[in-house]
Amino acid sequence: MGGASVSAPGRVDTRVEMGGVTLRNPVLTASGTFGYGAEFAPFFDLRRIGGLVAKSLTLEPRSGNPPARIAETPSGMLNAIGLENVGVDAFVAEKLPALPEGVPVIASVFETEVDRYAEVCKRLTGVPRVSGLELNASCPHVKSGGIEFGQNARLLATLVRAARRASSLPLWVKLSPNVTDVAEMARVCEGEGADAVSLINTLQALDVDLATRRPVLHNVLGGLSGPAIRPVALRMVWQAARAVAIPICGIGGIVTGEDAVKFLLCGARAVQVGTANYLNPLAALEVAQGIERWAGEHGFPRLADLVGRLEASREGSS
Amino acid sequence: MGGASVSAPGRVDTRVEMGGVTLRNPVLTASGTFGYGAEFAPFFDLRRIGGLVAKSLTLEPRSGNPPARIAETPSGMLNAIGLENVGVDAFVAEKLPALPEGVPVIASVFETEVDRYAEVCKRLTGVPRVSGLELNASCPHVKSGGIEFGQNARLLATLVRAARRASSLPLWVKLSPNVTDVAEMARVCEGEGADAVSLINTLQALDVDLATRRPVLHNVLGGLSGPAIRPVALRMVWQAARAVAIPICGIGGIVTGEDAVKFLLCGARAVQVGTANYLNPLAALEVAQGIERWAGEHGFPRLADLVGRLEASREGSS
Amino acid sequence: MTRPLRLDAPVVENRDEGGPHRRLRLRVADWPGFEPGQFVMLSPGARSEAERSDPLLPRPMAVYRAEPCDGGALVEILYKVTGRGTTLLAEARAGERVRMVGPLGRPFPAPPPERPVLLVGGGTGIASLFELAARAADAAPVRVLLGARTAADLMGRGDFEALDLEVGLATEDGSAGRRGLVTELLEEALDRQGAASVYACGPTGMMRRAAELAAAQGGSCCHVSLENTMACGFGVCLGCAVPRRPGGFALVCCDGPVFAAEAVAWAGLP
Amino acid sequence: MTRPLRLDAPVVENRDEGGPHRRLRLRVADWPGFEPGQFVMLSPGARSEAERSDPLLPRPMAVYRAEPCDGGALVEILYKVTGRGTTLLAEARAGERVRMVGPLGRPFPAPPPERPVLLVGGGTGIASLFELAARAADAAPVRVLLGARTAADLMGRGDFEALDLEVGLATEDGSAGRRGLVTELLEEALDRQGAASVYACGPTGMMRRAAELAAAQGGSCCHVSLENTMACGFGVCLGCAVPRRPGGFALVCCDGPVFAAEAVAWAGLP
Ligand SMILES: Cc1cc2nc3c(=O)[nH]c(=O)nc-3n(C[C@H](O)[C@H](O)[C@H](O)COP(=O)(O)OP(=O)(O)OC[C@H]3O[C@@H](n4cnc5c(N)ncnc54)[C@H](O)[C@@H]3O)c2cc1C
Ligand SMILES: Cc1cc2nc3c(=O)[nH]c(=O)nc-3n(C[C@H](O)[C@H](O)[C@H](O)COP(=O)(O)OP(=O)(O)OC[C@H]3O[C@@H](n4cnc5c(N)ncnc54)[C@H](O)[C@@H]3O)c2cc1C
Ligand SMILES: Cc1cc2nc3c(=O)[nH]c(=O)nc-3n(C[C@H](O)[C@H](O)[C@H](O)COP(=O)(O)O)c2cc1C
Ligand SMILES: Cc1cc2nc3c(=O)[nH]c(=O)nc-3n(C[C@H](O)[C@H](O)[C@H](O)COP(=O)(O)O)c2cc1C
Ligand code: FES
Ligand code: FES
Repeated sequence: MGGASVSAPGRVDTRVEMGGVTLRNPVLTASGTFGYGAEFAPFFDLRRIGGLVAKSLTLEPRSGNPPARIAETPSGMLNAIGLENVGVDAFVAEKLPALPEGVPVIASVFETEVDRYAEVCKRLTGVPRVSGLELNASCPHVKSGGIEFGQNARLLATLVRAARRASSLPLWVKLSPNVTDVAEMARVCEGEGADAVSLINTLQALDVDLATRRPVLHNVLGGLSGPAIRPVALRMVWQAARAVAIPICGIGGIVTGEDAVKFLLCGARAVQVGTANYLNPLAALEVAQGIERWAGEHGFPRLADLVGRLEASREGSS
Repeated sequence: MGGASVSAPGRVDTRVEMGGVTLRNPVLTASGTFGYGAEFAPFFDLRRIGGLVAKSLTLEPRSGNPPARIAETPSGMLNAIGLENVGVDAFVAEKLPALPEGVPVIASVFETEVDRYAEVCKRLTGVPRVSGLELNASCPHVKSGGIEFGQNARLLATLVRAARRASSLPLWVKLSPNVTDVAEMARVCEGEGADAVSLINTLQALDVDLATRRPVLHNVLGGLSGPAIRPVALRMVWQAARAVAIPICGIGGIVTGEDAVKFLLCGARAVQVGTANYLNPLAALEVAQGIERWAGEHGFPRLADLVGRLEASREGSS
Repeated sequence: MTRPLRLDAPVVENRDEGGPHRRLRLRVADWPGFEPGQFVMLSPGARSEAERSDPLLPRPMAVYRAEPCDGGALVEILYKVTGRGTTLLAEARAGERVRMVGPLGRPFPAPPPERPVLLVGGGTGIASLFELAARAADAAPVRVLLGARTAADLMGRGDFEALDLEVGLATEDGSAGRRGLVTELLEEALDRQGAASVYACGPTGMMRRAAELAAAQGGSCCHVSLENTMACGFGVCLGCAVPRRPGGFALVCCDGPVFAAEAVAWAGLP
Repeated sequence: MTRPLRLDAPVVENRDEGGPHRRLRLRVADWPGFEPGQFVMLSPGARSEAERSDPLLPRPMAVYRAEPCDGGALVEILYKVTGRGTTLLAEARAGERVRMVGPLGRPFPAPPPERPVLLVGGGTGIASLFELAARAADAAPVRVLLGARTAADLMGRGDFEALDLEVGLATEDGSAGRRGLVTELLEEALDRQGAASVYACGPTGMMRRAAELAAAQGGSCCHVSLENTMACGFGVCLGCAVPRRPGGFALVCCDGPVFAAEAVAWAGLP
């Protein structure tokens, strides 16, 4: 039970150093689930979470897929947005200035070719408000780009190498869960100089609308997210954490502080809240508060002491 | 809406020919979720479903993992049973005779080495009550065996070839979802002479018990099943169906007849009901009745006409 | 724009309105007020002590009206039980709490006083028009045209009839008002009155026809309120996009739900 | 063995018994009867018109008692609200339906007449003993020993006291009966009475100690009722396995939940 010495949440040291970025607390918001940030300003002070990862950016603006783009599934949702975004230049010119000072912003990058990826990384480098980059090498619903990079070790290596050369910013790589061996992909990223890996992106999935006998999504295939995928995400984070030394950002189905603590125990140094932001615009803040409360109540004055502390010896684990 | 000409369910032709096995209707029960069949006799007449796939068998009896073996997750469950089974000989001598005549029985086979797999297949061949074999090449929670076979194309080919040589029975191969490219694995099976592929087995996953800070399962890793994984299963069935000509048995999160119809539309000729049997011992029967009702109400006098009929052209799919 | 809230609002009543229709009243402390056409996101079913993640997504529902009530307001939703979420919502009992986020979305623009106002509602779309009707009534001559398959489907009919304005009805089976489509009533009204401010909410075909009729009647303007599946309701998931004219996409939740009819690419709607 | 049913049983009442305890009564047509120690699987919460898949698994609950009632029976469950499933179960209202599968499991063997009977219950385990107490009372001299942390945790105490048999109580805080552990009462009873048929259900430590005491008292026999997470309850998922003595595993749901104490590998229990 871990001596439940109830100490005031305020007494917990929540700071984490995450692949070259220092965060007030380990809770970020996941790319594509938090808009460009300003949309949440009516609900809470963004400076109270660790940081935000913005919607993935491409070189030019992209307009995304026709409807239907989303659908509900058991304890989850499917999406095929098609990576609609304002493009890297508009992000820098219009979106970043709209954010309050003091919120670390990680810019997520997506493109269809290595050199275009590199170009987006270049344009984001040196921009005052950008604290780091997250390469989205794992978009499961766009034919070109993402899926090949994230699912093929050689391609992934090429991509990370190019991005590493293109930018001096802290470089995170977001991994696809649609692979046989996620640990191998994490090793590839570490080998090419990535500062951290984020996982997981959505699981490639499909659902059918029986009324029309068509896929529910116009794009046919989509990405599954939400609580349904949490156990798969925890498994992959645990496997990646045992494979690499660089820090890991855990993502997948996090709704509460307790969910997030599970990711820390499996080896994630920070987490990202995704789908939960839609159901509850205060989700990220409540997750951050929930982690702090849990740590305080269970006698962990420093969150860093929770990272990777899963007791995974077979003996007596039952 | 598919002209909802409400015809009496009785008028639907539900028979399917599934890789050398003829089934009264396309609903089987998934291996490991229906015991050896007799356990369900108090609830319904087993002859009313298409057939059953028995718990995976090994050469010798196996006793499985210590507790905890199962846990609940959002819209799903985790399991690491450890493939406890009575062994192939006891199955033939004790379990088969307990089953009513007229229920097609598919024997599921699992082992840790190719020649042992082959030996189990041999012993089942010629046994009167065994209608076919399903190779479980995809058990995500046993260190030796399953996971390597199902996740490596070369190993899988070796396994299927050996089983094909060892037995003249209809040979189904059950695929692992924990792969980058399930279509490739299906092609491998077809190439080695498999009569059908079944998919999906459970997604490898992990959950944490915060009270103990240990994995919820003694085995640490387990397999995720239930409604949560249905969209992933539908996606993989759709991909496999486009890759091979042999029939496909769709598995994953099926609870209702409507769920099953989605699998048929995605290209499955038959389906298997798994986790739902636990929550509702009448689930398989109700799924069979539900498919028939749906087909009758939507003007499909032959279920065969539903198979693979997903309208997946992008145009107007929204 | 009004600043949205997120709260678990106590159910004051959740009344059966006949057939599949229900009237939900939630007590909302410090309700910021709302504009006609705005909506809230309601999570399906009452919130239990125990978290449940299925069904996962909240459901968009127009704010039907809101009465001030000690400090806050009683926010009223008129809804139809169609699927899982609304079935669960209908099971919520007085005293239980329902999670609400809102008010959200771009409202109907206030009708200019110089032109008569024509409101055209069909199906659940009727609910989006009530507050607009109630407010416009003071400003300009308002005529409300409601259509449905049959009389029982005319959601909120009594409330509109209680307002001091003209109400025209059309049902496909003739069980109330004119036998036929509500757009036929619109056509006649436009012929009679000439240029008008037309506001339509209902089935896509109905709104599209209303837009055509308004366009044909020189000097008229037409606004429609669109529907689409939503995950967030405030512009961050990009899931509710619909094609817009001349090109690109618009988000129903924050560029809409109300759009000028000219901006809608009707053929591409879900 | 009684043939199990699967049905959606109407809730007749779901009463607050104080603290976290609830008493659920379900109307079950053609109830086949049950034996002491058998259980049912109850799906969490009331069944809605709309399917929900979270939480997914049914929960095992002992049949507390069953009164015949026009044709069928009123099946009573005494339960404690501990987590998600039981929280949702506690929200089920009269008239709603709860999915039930059962009766399931191997019952307690009937006590041989020659020996006195000692029932030892703790925590929610008390619920598994009531029917046994009620039936054994006719056959042999029965003494019921109930233990808990504090008086309020003594589930069903009044029902046992209403039976015509001796009831001994122990609470850790002394708020009811002896201050201390119920196994201390057992130890004294065995010293006083000599060989007895001991039946224990409760926390593992308590059952283990009861088994030791019975073993030490020559001529006694001891049966315990174990708990484990279950998915099916009828022997097909193999999820409820516990190590057995001398080796291998036993399924709590169908080899048990009642086991002869000698067959239990105490150290390996979850
Ligand atoms: C801006 C707006 C305002 C609305 N106002 C009202 C109202 O006042 N009264 C009323 O009865 N209905 C209203 N609707 C429609 C209402 O949102 C749907 O009827 C409801 O979401 C159906 O949910 P369900 O789970 O019962 O149906 P299901 O079909 O089970 O829902 C499955 C999924 O599809 C979505 N969905 C299904 N139909 C619609 C739809 N027409 N619009 C948007 N999403 C849909 C659901 O939200 C859910 O995510 C409004 C919709 C929008 C977009
Ligand atoms: C044969 C048997 C008879 C029982 N009889 C009663 C009874 O009469 N009254 C009563 O109050 N309780 C009884 N229990 C315990 C009861 O099953 C658990 O308290 C209940 O499952 C907890 O569910 P939850 O969702 O509230 O808790 P959670 O902790 O949220 O449940 C999570 C998961 O763990 C399982 N679980 C948690 N605790 C237990 C437990 N002690 N035993 C088995 N599974 C557990 C749940 O079923 C669920 O699958 C019995 C258990 C067994 C095995
Ligand atoms: C609607 C939607 C859009 C998303 N867009 C992006 C994106 O642009 N870039 C990206 O890296 N991940 C994107 N994701 C994936 C999330 O960032 C996250 O990895 C995934 O949803 C799993 O986390 P969750 O279960 O908490 O949502 C998106 C997810 C959703 C649901
Ligand atoms: C408890 C449990 C035990 C299982 N045992 C086996 C097994 O022995 N062999 C096998 O091929 N699959 C086994 N499976 C996997 C199921 O057959 C099925 O492929 C999987 O559960 C997905 O289907 P579902 O979501 O309907 O359960 C098991 C699943 C569960 C939940
Ligand atoms: S519903 Fe999320 S952007 Fe509109
Ligand atoms: S609970 Fe499934 S075998 Fe015991």
